[in-house]
Amino acid sequence: MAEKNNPEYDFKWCPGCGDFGVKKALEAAIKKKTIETEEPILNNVVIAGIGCSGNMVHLLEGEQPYGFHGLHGRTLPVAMGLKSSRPDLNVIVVAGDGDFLSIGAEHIAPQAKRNLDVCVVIMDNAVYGLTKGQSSPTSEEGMITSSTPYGKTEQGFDPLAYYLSLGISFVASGLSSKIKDLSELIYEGMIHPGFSIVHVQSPCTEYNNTYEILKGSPKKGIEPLAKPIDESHNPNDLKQAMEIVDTSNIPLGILYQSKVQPTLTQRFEDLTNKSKQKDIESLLKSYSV
Amino acid sequence: MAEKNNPEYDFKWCPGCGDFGVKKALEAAIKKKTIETEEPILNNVVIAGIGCSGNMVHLLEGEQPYGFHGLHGRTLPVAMGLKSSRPDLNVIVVAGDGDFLSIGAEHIAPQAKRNLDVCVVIMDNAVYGLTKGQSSPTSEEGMITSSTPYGKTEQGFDPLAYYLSLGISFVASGLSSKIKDLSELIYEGMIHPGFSIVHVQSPCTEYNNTYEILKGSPKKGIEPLAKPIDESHNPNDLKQAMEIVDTSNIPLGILYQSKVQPTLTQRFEDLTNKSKQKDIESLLKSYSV
Amino acid sequence: MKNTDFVVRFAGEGGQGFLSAAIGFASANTKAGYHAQTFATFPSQITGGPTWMQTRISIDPVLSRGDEVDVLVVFNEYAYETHKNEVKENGFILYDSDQLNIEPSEKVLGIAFEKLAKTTGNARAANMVMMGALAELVGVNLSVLEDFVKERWGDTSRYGEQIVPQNIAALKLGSNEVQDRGFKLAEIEPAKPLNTSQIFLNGNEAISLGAYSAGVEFYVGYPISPATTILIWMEKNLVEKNKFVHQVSSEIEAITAIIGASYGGKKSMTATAGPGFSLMSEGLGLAWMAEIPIVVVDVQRGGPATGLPTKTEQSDLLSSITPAHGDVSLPVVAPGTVEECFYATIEAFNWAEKYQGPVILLSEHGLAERQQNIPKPDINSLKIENRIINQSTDNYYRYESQGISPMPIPGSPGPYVANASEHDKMGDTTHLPERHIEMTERRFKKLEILKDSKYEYINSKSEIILMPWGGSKGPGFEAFEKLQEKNIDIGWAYTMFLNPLPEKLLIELQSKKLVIVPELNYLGQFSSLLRSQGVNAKSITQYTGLPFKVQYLVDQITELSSKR
Amino acid sequence: MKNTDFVVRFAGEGGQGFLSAAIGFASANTKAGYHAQTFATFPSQITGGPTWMQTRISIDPVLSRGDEVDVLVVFNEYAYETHKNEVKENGFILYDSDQLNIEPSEKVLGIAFEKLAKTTGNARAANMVMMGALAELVGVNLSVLEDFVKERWGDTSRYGEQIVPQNIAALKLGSNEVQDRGFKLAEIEPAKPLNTSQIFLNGNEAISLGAYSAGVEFYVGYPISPATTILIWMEKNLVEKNKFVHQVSSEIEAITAIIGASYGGKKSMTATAGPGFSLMSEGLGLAWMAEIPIVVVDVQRGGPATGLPTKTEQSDLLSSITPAHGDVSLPVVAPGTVEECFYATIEAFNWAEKYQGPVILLSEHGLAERQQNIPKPDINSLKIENRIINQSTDNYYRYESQGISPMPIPGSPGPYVANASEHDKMGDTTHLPERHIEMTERRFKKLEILKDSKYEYINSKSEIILMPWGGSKGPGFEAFEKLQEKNIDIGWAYTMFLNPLPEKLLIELQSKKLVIVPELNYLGQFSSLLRSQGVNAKSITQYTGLPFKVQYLVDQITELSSKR
Ligand SMILES: Cc1ncc(C[n+]2csc(CCOP(=O)(O)OP(=O)(O)O)c2C)c(N)n1
Ligand SMILES: Cc1ncc(C[n+]2csc(CCOP(=O)(O)OP(=O)(O)O)c2C)c(N)n1
Ligand code: SF4
Ligand code: SF4
Ligand SMILES: [Mg+2]
Ligand SMILES: [Mg+2]
Repeated sequence: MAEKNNPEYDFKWCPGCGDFGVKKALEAAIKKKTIETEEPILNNVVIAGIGCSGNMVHLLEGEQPYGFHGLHGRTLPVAMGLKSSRPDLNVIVVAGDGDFLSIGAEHIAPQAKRNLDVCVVIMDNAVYGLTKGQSSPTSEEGMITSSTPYGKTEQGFDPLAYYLSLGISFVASGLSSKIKDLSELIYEGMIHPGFSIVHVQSPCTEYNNTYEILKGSPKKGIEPLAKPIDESHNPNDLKQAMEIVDTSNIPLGILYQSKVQPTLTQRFEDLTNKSKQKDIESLLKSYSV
Repeated sequence: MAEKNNPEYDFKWCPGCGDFGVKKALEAAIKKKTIETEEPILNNVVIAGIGCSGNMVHLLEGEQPYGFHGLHGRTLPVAMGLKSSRPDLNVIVVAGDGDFLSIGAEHIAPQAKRNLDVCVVIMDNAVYGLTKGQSSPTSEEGMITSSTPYGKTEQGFDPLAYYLSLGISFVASGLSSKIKDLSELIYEGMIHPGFSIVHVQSPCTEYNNTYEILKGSPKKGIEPLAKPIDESHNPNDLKQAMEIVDTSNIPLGILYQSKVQPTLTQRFEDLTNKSKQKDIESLLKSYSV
Repeated sequence: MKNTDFVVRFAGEGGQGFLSAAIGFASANTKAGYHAQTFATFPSQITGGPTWMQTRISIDPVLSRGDEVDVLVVFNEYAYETHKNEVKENGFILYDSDQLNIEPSEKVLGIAFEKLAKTTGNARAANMVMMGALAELVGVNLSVLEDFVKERWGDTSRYGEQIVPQNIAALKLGSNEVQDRGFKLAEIEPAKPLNTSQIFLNGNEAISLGAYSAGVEFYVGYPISPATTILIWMEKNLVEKNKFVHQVSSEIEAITAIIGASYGGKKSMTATAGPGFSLMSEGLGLAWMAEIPIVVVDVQRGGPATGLPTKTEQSDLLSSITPAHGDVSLPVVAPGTVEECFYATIEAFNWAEKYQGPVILLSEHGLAERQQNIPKPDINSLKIENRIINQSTDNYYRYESQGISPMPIPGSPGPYVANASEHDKMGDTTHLPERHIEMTERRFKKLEILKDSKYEYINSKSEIILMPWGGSKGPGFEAFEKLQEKNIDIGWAYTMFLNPLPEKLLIELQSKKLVIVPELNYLGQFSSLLRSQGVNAKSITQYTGLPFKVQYLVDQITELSSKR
Repeated sequence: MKNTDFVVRFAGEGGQGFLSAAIGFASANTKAGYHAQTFATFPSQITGGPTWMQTRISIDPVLSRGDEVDVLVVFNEYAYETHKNEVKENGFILYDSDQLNIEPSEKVLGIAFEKLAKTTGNARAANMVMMGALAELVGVNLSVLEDFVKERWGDTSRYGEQIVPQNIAALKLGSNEVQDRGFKLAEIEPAKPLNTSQIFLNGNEAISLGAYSAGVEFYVGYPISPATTILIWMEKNLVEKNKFVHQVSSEIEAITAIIGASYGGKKSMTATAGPGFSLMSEGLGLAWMAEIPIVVVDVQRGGPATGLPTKTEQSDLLSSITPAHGDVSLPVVAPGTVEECFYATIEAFNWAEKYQGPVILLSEHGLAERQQNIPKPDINSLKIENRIINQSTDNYYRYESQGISPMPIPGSPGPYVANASEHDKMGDTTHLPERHIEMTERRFKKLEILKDSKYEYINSKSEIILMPWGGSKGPGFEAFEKLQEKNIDIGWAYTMFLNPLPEKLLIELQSKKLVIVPELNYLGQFSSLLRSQGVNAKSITQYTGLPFKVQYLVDQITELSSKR
């Protein structure tokens, strides 16, 4: 199966959906990586969440990587099992804000503390797309959705600040319509040795169309909410990264990157050096009567 | 059942366990609250996690509050259901570091964003006591436990920094051996209108005895790791609180308190003002053919 | 000869707006005293994609979606190709000649809906042209639709003066077009007088209204198809003093939160579908163990795991009875019709409060997405059970008696620990063997009081009994009627109460030669359950994601019963 | 007359150190060629609390813990009061007169263990005094214990010169004390020669070794009694190149992580107990749906929900077969002895890799905490199944065939999507009815290849068959032997393979008048499963948190079989 051609697959994104841009960026990043590393595309695995965004794994065009489309909220544990046992693979997670930050939220901190070497691409539309428009953790307080007809009664969740507070070793923020920039961020995340998250604003044209707010409209005098991070920013400086997140609305670019923390794979290799090589006969022998 | 007298209950904490101190502090705090508010003890509900710590709910002496001892990691959702539907009750959660920060970690952020008005008391011994000594999220990297015989391969998790980053509206830190201070912190947490966490260092004498490190030993020239927060600290200042957590080892006292955020109960009351009072006849009528 | 019953199928692309027309057509007919049921299958994508909906209209209550199509209305090429073969021999195909072109024939009729509508001055009346044409085709009096239009858009302050006359004109244009070209199925018989007023709704709305009637006070849930609309209903309507509703962060939070609320004395419910239901396993065990009344709605969808979110199936039965480790046997109520969705929800609450534990309401995608007219429930005649609350102040022990014991409520006398571990009379943990025996028996004995539930039992003398469950009731009963017409000796048994089964019915079934169970799953889950209880049962299974067709059942039952 | 079998029970307070003595005593006897089994029940608290352990020694393989106690050794008042009535009529009570005082009698003997030990210069040899006394009481040659001491502490560079002579002196002191006072049960017959070397271990160690032998490459888990020791074993021993082990944050992470690893080509396993198992429901459905081989060990404990963490039960059977929503029927292997724990684990891996899906290994607290000698497995004779991996490079489709198809592994040819939603041959989501039919049947057809498993079948002509499962095998077989001695006409059937059952055995059972199933649960879970498959089965249930006693089974079986 080189190229994909599947008449039975029956999901399509709505016209204008931000996920189209993310798809192009991801395809380009994977392609770049396979070219630079001269590794086959078969070394790539895309692990998808459940949501409109997760359908990415079926929609990728061109030569196909491996894919995993499992349960709502469980991309990270699957990635953890796969990458820790197969460090040779390039493991990419794609998921939505609901999948990653609501039902799947428990899985983020553990990977941060282990520095699992996978690259996560979040398509944040601040809404549950696939279930037709309920509020998500990143929806703002007061937002009207089908599940919050009188306005959302929770504070909005700030994912970038959260990632930084967990010490995740690569944190970037992107916008789905800036495909080239985004592709670069994803590529950087993939080659970063450790846990990397590229959090993408990917508007849902059907239930929460934020294009205008994000990109701004000179015509209507609307300032863009999403703006590139100042070039002077030093991504190795966590404090500075936190300040940017605090003060700017939606900063675009690499917020933070640390290469000092060992990856989970490296940590486990250290253990194997400390333990003796085992074999079944000697193990059995230790139970001899 | 005024006083408790139960010959069939068969759990005891080990001699010297930190949880004894937390128990005394909690008993005193509940007592103080019932006296100050002139409410009966029956208005108090203690919701316990699974762990040595969770046995608190059976070990409380004197006049008994209501109790709930459910599943490992699920104290907060139970508390959420109870408090949101019964705002008149005083709801207290008691749990261990494993229960609260590992399997139950997903439930913290949602309550923070809703500002659920319950008081959480965490007994942190940086180990799984009840299952006999495995590593927990707060165990330090490299720590040797039964499940990490060659040393823990994850970074230790900093709970105080985590709580602050989520904007939890009351965050305090205590030590199980300082019963009076601790009791005061718990009392303050209980009367705080919103989500409050009192995170207690409560050493496990059996699997991770940290008394000496925490309290220090002048004889051996060991500086105490746990020290009271400077009196000059302004608990309404989140930035300052974060700095304390960053720089001091284990600060004792109230780190942060904010009373501006409305509680979940207040938020829901706002909704009821926005919506029309319903009745079954008018609801049925809207489906008439 | 006049018609008594017909089926119209509408097929096109999602977003073309014909779905509301299909529902409107059904609704209009119910206003005229006919019975209607819609059936839809949606693609998983959000906008667009091949969609179709079918409306069955009858002078009698409608039991199933209808096996064959009398009139097919198509809005694009793909729809025509996909559905054309399902039209009856003497049926018609009506197509939107604005959108596609089909070789005309005496069976096939094209009308330019929008073009004609424009002549009324309102292009958006295209649906009305279509409905007018349809009315003429199937022999429904145009006044039925005219009345509908007048009621729907009659509020001139809101809709203006134009809409009603424009729409009525459009209806006539469509109707005339058909008349001119001489197409006609048959006149439909006049509607029979109804002695109760009707409401028109889907299964999830009926469940929501049932919960409201039962007095639900606390609802939290997490979105999941096809249960999401219950959450949305509650978010809109449960916002009242002393009630609470919230979208929570996961199904695990949902199940444990409703347990917390019920422990606090509130009637509590959540609704979910398969994947969410599986996540609730541990919580369901907690409610069973600590004896906390809750209602959990599982609106079944297709397949294991993420499965088939937009298809129907009845494959969660076994896992809903023993969803968790340990000795548990959860009460399960499964409605078979939209009307039963309402009553089953009330029964589920009654059961939960009576036996003090979790009850599963097992609905289906096929019920949730079906619109149907049902008699408006008489609220005053409902029997609502409320929790027995402890009033005693001295030395009351929650778990002392062997049997139902009053529940203490926080704030009132009788403090105890609700405990997921094995416990003694006051709820404290204990490991004594005698206590585990006593408490296990206590938990199971409580199920006894649920065994006197209602059931249907027809032709009870027959040695072969047909016994579908859940949404297969409708096609099952239609098949049963057909078999009776053919004088095949077969009985009918049915109950919404699947666990525990009504005791008398179970004893009856145990004496039968064969109990035939049509069910939408692979394993034959209900028949296996019956066999484990000493009944010689055999399933007719189907696992297509779609409901049974009546003729298929008739054939299968005939074969099975003749083998014996 | 000589003895062939005796039971010693040790009872006192946790932390008193007699548990290691009890295990040492068992272990010493196995070194001398006897068979031994220990049985323990622990309090839930961490240190202290009433604890007891029982050791049964026999010249033949030990099948159960032993109904009655020959010698009771007590270390405190409470232990004496609690256990004294379980001592056989002609048995003895040995007590530590350093700790308590009992009215002396011809049945009761007090020895000051520590005081005597001190005279050897080593107060910590108190346990040796006790063991010496015990040896004399039960008629075990003292040399058995002396050899044990020499081996255990013989390494003088590590333990010094003194320990061995001190301990041997202590043994003699104890032995002499008993001899002097004229207490004696009976001499035990000499051990029978064994033709395989033995190992001495508990069920969880056997499972761990089994997994290692089967080639486990990936293990993650979350601590939970009584499965934790498997995690601890793996953390110690699976730390090797190309393997991976980690304690993860929850059972939900564990189940999905092993699925990820297995998708990557690694043999993967996790172990848990009831509450953790319930949390794995959704993940198990995923492995079934996407056809990913994994082994999940459920070491059953007592009760639903948090239940009885330190007691045994067999009550997770039903929920382990259908743990999740939708049509699933998970293969279940349940070992009945410590030896079978080893082989069942290998079979579970073999099944998982062969049929490409999740397999549940259903063990029990009673097996996990039991120490026992078993023949050392012959590693070379094991049959290990490995996954069939796709090698084909062109247009290979993972889910095309109806049957077992080679699995592509990431990095190698044949990319596909492992999909929890219903899918087509390449793993992409689809909602087509024909695909749901095809894939559902594919998933179930794979179970066919698991139906030729091994089983035991004795006295197969009898109309009544005794068929326990899991850890009830031991007491069950002992009861069976007793019934045979009494010439009661009864057959024996047993298999570790509970789902699917060996086909031939099932056909046999279906033809029997009655199949009697002793099982440790309330519902009678296995008999209900058998009935659902057309077998007339009836359970003997027990739900005390403790294993069966043999005599209880003999009585119950006699009654049940005579009723017929
Ligand atoms: C356990 C479980 N609960 C709920 C669902 C239903 N569900 C499917 S997608 C989704 C949310 C999708 O939102 P998001 O992750 O933001 O993705 P988007 O569709 O917006 O891209 C939900 C709740 C499910 N599949 N599984
Ligand atoms: C779902 C589930 N998984 C695992 C367990 C086993 N378990 C009981 S207590 C515990 C950890 C206790 O650690 P902690 O919360 O730190 O409490 P402590 O005993 O240290 O006070 C675990 C893993 C359980 N009861 N339920
Ligand atoms: S619903 Fe929103 S997120 Fe989903 S495909 Fe449509 S636009 Fe994209
Ligand atoms: S094991 Fe540790 S935490 Fe548990 S009771 Fe003992 S000292 Fe306390
Ligand atoms: Mg989203
Ligand atoms: Mg702890």
